[in-house]
Amino acid sequence: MSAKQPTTIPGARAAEPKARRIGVYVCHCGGNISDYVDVQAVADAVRHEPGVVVAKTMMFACSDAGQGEMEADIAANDLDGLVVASCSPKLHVVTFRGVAKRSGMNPYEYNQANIREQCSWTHTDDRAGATSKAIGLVRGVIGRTRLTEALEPLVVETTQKALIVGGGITGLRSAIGMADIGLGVFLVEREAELGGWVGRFGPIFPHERDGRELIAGLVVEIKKRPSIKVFTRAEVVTKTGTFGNYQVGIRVAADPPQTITAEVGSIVVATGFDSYQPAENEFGTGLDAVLTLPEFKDLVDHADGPLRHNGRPVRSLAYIYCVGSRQPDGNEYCSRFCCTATAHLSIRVAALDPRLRQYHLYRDIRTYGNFELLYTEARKSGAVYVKYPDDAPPVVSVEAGGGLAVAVRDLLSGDEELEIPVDLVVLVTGMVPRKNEEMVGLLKLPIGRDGFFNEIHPKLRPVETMVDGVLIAGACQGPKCSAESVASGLAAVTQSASVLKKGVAELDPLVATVDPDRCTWCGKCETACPYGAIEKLSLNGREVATISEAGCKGCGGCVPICPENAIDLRGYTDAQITAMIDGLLEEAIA
Amino acid sequence: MTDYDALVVGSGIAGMESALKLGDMGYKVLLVEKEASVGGRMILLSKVFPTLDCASCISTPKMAASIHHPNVTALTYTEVDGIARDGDGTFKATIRHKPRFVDEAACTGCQLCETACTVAVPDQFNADMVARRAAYIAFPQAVPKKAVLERAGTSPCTYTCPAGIKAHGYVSLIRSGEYEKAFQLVLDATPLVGTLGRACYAPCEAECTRGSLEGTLPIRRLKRFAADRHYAAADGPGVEVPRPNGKRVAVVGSGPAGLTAAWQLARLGYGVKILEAAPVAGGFLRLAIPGYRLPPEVVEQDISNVTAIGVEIATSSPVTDLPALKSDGFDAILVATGTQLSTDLGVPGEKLDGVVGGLQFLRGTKLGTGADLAGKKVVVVGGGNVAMDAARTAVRLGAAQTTVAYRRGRTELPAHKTEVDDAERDGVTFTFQVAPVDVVGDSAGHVTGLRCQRMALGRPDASGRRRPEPIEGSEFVVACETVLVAIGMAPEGAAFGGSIAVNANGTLVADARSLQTAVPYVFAAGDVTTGASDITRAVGQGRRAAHMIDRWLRGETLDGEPSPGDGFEMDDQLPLVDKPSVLGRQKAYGRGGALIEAAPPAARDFAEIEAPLTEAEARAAAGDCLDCGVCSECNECVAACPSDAIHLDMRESVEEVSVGAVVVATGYKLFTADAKPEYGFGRYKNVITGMQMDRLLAPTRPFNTVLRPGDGKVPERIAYILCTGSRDEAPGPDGRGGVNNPLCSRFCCMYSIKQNQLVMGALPLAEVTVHYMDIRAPGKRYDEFYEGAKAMGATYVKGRIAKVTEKPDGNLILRYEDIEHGGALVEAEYDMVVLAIGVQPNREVERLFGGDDAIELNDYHYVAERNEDIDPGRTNIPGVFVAGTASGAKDITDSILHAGAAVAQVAAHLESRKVPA
Amino acid sequence: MTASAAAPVSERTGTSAPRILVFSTNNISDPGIDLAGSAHLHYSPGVRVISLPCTSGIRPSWIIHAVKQGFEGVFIASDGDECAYLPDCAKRASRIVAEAQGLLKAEGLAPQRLKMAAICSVCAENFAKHMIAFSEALTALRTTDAAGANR
Amino acid sequence: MNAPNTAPNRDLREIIREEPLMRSRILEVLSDGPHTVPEIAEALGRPAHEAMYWVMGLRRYGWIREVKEVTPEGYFRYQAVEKETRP
Repeated sequence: MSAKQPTTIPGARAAEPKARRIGVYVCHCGGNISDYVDVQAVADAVRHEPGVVVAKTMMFACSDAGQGEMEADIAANDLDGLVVASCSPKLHVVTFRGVAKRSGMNPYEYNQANIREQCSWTHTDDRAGATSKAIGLVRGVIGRTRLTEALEPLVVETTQKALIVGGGITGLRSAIGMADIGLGVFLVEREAELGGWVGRFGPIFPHERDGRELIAGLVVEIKKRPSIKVFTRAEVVTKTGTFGNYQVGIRVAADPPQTITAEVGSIVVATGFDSYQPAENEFGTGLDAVLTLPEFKDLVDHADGPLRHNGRPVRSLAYIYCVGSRQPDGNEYCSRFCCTATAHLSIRVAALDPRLRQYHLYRDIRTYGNFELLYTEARKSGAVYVKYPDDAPPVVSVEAGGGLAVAVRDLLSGDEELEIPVDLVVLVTGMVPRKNEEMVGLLKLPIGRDGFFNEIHPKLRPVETMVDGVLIAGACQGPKCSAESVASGLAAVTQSASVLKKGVAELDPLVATVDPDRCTWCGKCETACPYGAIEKLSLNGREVATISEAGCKGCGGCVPICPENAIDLRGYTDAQITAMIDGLLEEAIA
Repeated sequence: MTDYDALVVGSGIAGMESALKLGDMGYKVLLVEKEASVGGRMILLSKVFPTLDCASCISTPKMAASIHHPNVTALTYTEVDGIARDGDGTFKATIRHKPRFVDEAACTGCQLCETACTVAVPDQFNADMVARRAAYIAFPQAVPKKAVLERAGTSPCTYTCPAGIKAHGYVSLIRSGEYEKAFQLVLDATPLVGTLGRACYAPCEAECTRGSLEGTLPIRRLKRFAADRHYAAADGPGVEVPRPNGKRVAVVGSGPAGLTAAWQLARLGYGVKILEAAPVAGGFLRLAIPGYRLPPEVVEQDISNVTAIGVEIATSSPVTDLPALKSDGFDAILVATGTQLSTDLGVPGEKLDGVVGGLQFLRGTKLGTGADLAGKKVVVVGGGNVAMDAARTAVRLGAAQTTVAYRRGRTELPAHKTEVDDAERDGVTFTFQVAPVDVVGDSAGHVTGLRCQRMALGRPDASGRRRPEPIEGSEFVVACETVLVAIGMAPEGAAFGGSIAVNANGTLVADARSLQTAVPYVFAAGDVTTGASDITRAVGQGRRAAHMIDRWLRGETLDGEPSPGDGFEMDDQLPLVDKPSVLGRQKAYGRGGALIEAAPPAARDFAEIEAPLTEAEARAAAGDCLDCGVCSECNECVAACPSDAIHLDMRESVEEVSVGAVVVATGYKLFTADAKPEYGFGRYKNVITGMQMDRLLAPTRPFNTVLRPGDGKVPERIAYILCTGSRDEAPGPDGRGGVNNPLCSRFCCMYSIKQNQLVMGALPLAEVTVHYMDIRAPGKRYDEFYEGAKAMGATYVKGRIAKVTEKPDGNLILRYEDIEHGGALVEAEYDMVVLAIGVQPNREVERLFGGDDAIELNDYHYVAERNEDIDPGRTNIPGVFVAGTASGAKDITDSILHAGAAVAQVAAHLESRKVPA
Repeated sequence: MTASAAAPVSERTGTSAPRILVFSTNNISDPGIDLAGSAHLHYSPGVRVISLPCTSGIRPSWIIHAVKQGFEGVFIASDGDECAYLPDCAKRASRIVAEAQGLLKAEGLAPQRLKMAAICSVCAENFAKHMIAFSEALTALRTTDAAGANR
Repeated sequence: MNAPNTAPNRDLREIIREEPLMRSRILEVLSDGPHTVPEIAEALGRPAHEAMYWVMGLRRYGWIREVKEVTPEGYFRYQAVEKETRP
């Protein structure tokens, strides 16, 4: 690295940069700039700046002619720095880096000054002011360019294998997806059997596919693929390494227990969910005829005629929605799948016994998208839907004769108080995050307010976490139905493959670096880095910080944290920013 | 080997995600977007739920990445016309590059073209709430940030003009108040702006699309308006005198063809001399067309354009010896001598005193050497425009009676209808189906009458007109002292002493395309080669002649098979715009200005009859232009572009590429809210759609803040109607139609809640009420977001809205059953109503796959997923996958996940087809 | 938008329009500032921008250096919630601001010389408004702030 | 001359394409100071929603801009941009 002196000590700052040979091109943009900025004056003003060898104006720097002229100048003058003062870098930084590259210059020795969007176009009312500002902007960029270094993209070899934690439908489908793209898979399942929730289900919505059959089909496919190694009754117990190259320890509860070490490039967490377990007495929980949604699904899945519960025929039943979901003092979130799952069960129950009376006590029916068809069908099959107030949930009680009754206010019929005698109450229980403390600690998985794992950005990066290469898929990230979980699992496959498929990853070299001479290892930077890219290193008997070039995202968040000013962000070093600040001002004294 | 591993159709969020991820894996991807920018619909949104982060901030990095990714080739303004399975399991895709008319490499995105453009159209990227221009950059964050010209074809007025004058262009310039620019645009084609503004028969007006509705625009008179404005103020044509190029061209004849050719050649730097046989310049314009139609001063002004740039005009200089002219130092010669000779009647008595050729009669009148017709009876033989001119001139010269004798019927009259009508108004009488037999004279040799024979009309002849056949014994004599013969004109082809070959009808032999004669340095244009036509055709011939002479003198070829772009055609015209599609753009028609009616004829003298348009009339009339071709070809953008990036001669190109797999990411359509007439969208100005509200809330909004579109008021009470176009199978209000969409559109509840929060932030005083069926907030942090909106003060009322009515002040009354409070019928008044419109399938996807390889759709016309439980995104066609909302309504997050799922399977498909090494 | 209503900036303030250093971010706020230019919104040419990956990477020392060298104000155009790097980006930037304001105070400089606001990629008008208001505030500060007399 | 068409439901293309036509008339209306959309509409003799398209189009392309304060009736007023800074 170049200049390293602290900027807080005036005068001691500038280590004299090496003699540079910089070409500066000030673009007219056909008048878009030159109508408001005296571009010739700008070129003249910077001509004698230290390091500037060529300074000229161009009608269109981005034109073939303009690029050709630059390439010729670079060759003729052996330039090692290039500055174009033109439009926003967003439009042409790639263009001019290309010019640099074609001319044998390092692309990172190119810098752009934005004198159009951020100068001529905002100061159309002030030619003198705009010109003076443009000179400052160009000087600033020249100052920065004097301190650039030739950088090459970081090339990291990656392990073309993935670890998938969780053998439910998400993990199984993901494993096949990985294998089919050519990535090896270690699939780890805590239970003895693969399949998770879906593996215990009969038909599931919306396509009436039998859950057990779906899982069985996937397991067959997995067995066909030798690149998938399955470990049941197994857990991930250790993890080391960095982006693209992790070493994980998998403990298998065999006899004797054994631990396998696997090299993987990415880790997909697909550990699923737990069903909300109502507290004793919550809506009659504990009573014989009060079932949770999974319990009721099991009952329906195993029925081959009119429903019977504990040997007694069920002639009427009530579903109470949002049990454990959308609760101000409990789980505030909506569990997403339960409205549709219940409509689906209701249809199946009606098919088993058209005379069975079904009451759906709900707040909002959330059969979103095509699932609306199931809601419509459920109503057509005779189910009665009763909307209860958010603040007045139904009350389950035992009648004198031992039967159940549900008291509810019906908003849809003028807030009428209803007392519905039923044979069975189904609590439409939602999803809750599964307890996985050890793994959370091991993988440093971020947890959201709702207790589910948190993605880094719901739209930009919905399956990625703050930890590079550690991905989340399926219901462990938040409530999802089966098909949605599979989709997110495949999205995690895609995300893994986008990094691992080529076997090497090219990374932007504009990352943070530590000056070990200054570092005193206080550990603040390690805490500040959410990517876990900073670690302690023992160097010549001293403890200093080291930043993984592969792990660093180049945000610079650690730079101001360091009390010793030992960290710099490449391309935005302390010396470069200081030089820019000085350059931006110099026009005042020029 | 395929050209690309994968083709991604559509660059919305799902398309971009698919392309980028496949590119990251190392596959070569072709991303095709039909609009001018990548980004789809998300980039147009304000903020996005439930995090309220800015849609643009999330989209723009992805958009930039799509364009710059080394493995992704992104084509914008390009359509996939078809995808067909190839024998080996790959696909052939037909890719059509629509012309942007802007060189993407040269365009700097500065928008000067947009500022200069004279055509305003609804901005689809702002949900039609504000205008954009025909030259435009899609939206401020467009990637690539390059302009595009919307051109639907050449407008019929411009297309039909034989002179190639950009009629639509000058109309749109006048509409913008740019009268001088309008004049200059015409001047670019011909110096005869004032002349054509009066004497052109305006074929443009016959083709005007508005003409098929309420009546044509007065296109010709608009040209006259521009000319009058120019001549009233300006000194000279206002064009730069070109630098001489050292070559000289002689133009024989100073009629419209000769003057136009001279003008064009002189502007290219040629030294031009016009040789005119008559004592005055102008040919037909000065010596035939009567002054009440075309005042001589106007012709003078037009001719002065030509002389102002250095063209020399020698009058009284007949030319007969072309080789001699050549040896005088002219590098080329253009013969444009027009038609000088009146066709003889060919009947006995034709030599009697009082029988005059129509042309000679008009010429004599113009030169003041004509006959005195005061008190005389005149018969004009013929039915063409010269006959009308002669008859009306005779009236003005004081003839006691003027009769036009024509051998066919009224409907067969070749004269322009307005001329016939005007002649009748002037007092000319017509006698039809008569033919002259002989001219009767007295002993002194003076005409006393014309013997005629009645004719019957037989079967149509080759010209389609019914052939007149004489009726035996029907002869009669029309008493008269003068017979004006106007039955035809012919060129004096033999005048050049046989140096140029002559056709049987007297016209010179010249190549119809190059206008070159057998003598290479001699070109011939106008009526002398075509036979009698009209001024505007002659102008067109003059332009063509100049163009060809220039080509010849620069050594360029003049032969070869005609083909587009061969440099022969002067005007970069697109094909004629499709009129039905022009009419289909609008639901209703109603011009803003008043129809300009022709003024009744003035006094019977030679003063100009037609009144000029007032400025207000001209502006209003121009405002009625339908902009058929969208772009008016006014050339303002070309002049404004600092980087010469605009090329009107660009044309679409089609290529075929082979691809290994296809991702269909064609997205959805929004429900068309006027299909729910009971809510009044389209009729009630303050009823808007959810998409429109999103635009109003976005920082790049069409208005300065959230305002009522009806009158610009800041709304205080805003209602949302959820499920507009979704979960709705009820028949329409008249028992027919209806929405017929049983599906939930999935994201309308959420975007409404988002807007509720944003509106309350933007307008702290506004009350927001949402009329809903079920609030569907099923997703991570969605329900919490809903609770947040309630906490901020938004009110949610369950129940479907039966009807919206509008009050005179623009407020809206919503009528609904208040089911949560006893079901009473309630009315509530709001400033503004937002319809939370849902999605509809984008059925354009069906077009992509044809024949046996049709892509399977589900019952609701979304792309069907064969095995959604296990293989989301897989379609019925192996190797074809669907990503995002093309397979059904999804929010952004689910679209991205769905794209990820599709991509994993695309990669698996591509890998499975790899031959093991 | 309101600046254009007034006289040209240089005319209004001579060559002494307050110089303002703006720190923007490559992906979010710098595009917003570009958009202000594309829309030809006006603000003082004293405003000069340095774009960084993320505002969490600004060293307080840069701010002090800028003010000492002649910038009358420093404006941080922060990403807010849109930052793709750091979920707590806004919080971090606030801490940097607090620290830098402390340093300014210690140097006898008005802490109002440092301002921060979230500017998103379409916040063009918002940015122009901030620059106009900040220019005015800094001009006013010249008469009240003793440190202003230094230059 | 027929009266200008002020039908309430003219197609928006008809209205929008008149923006260049209305530009000088609206600038004339604004020559005596800022006005609201309903005021501009009245001066033009055209419906307010049509004026809204024109005013917003002119605003978009830099001919006019809004005044900061809203009238008590809840309308912004729009003023002409000085000649020098127009497109």
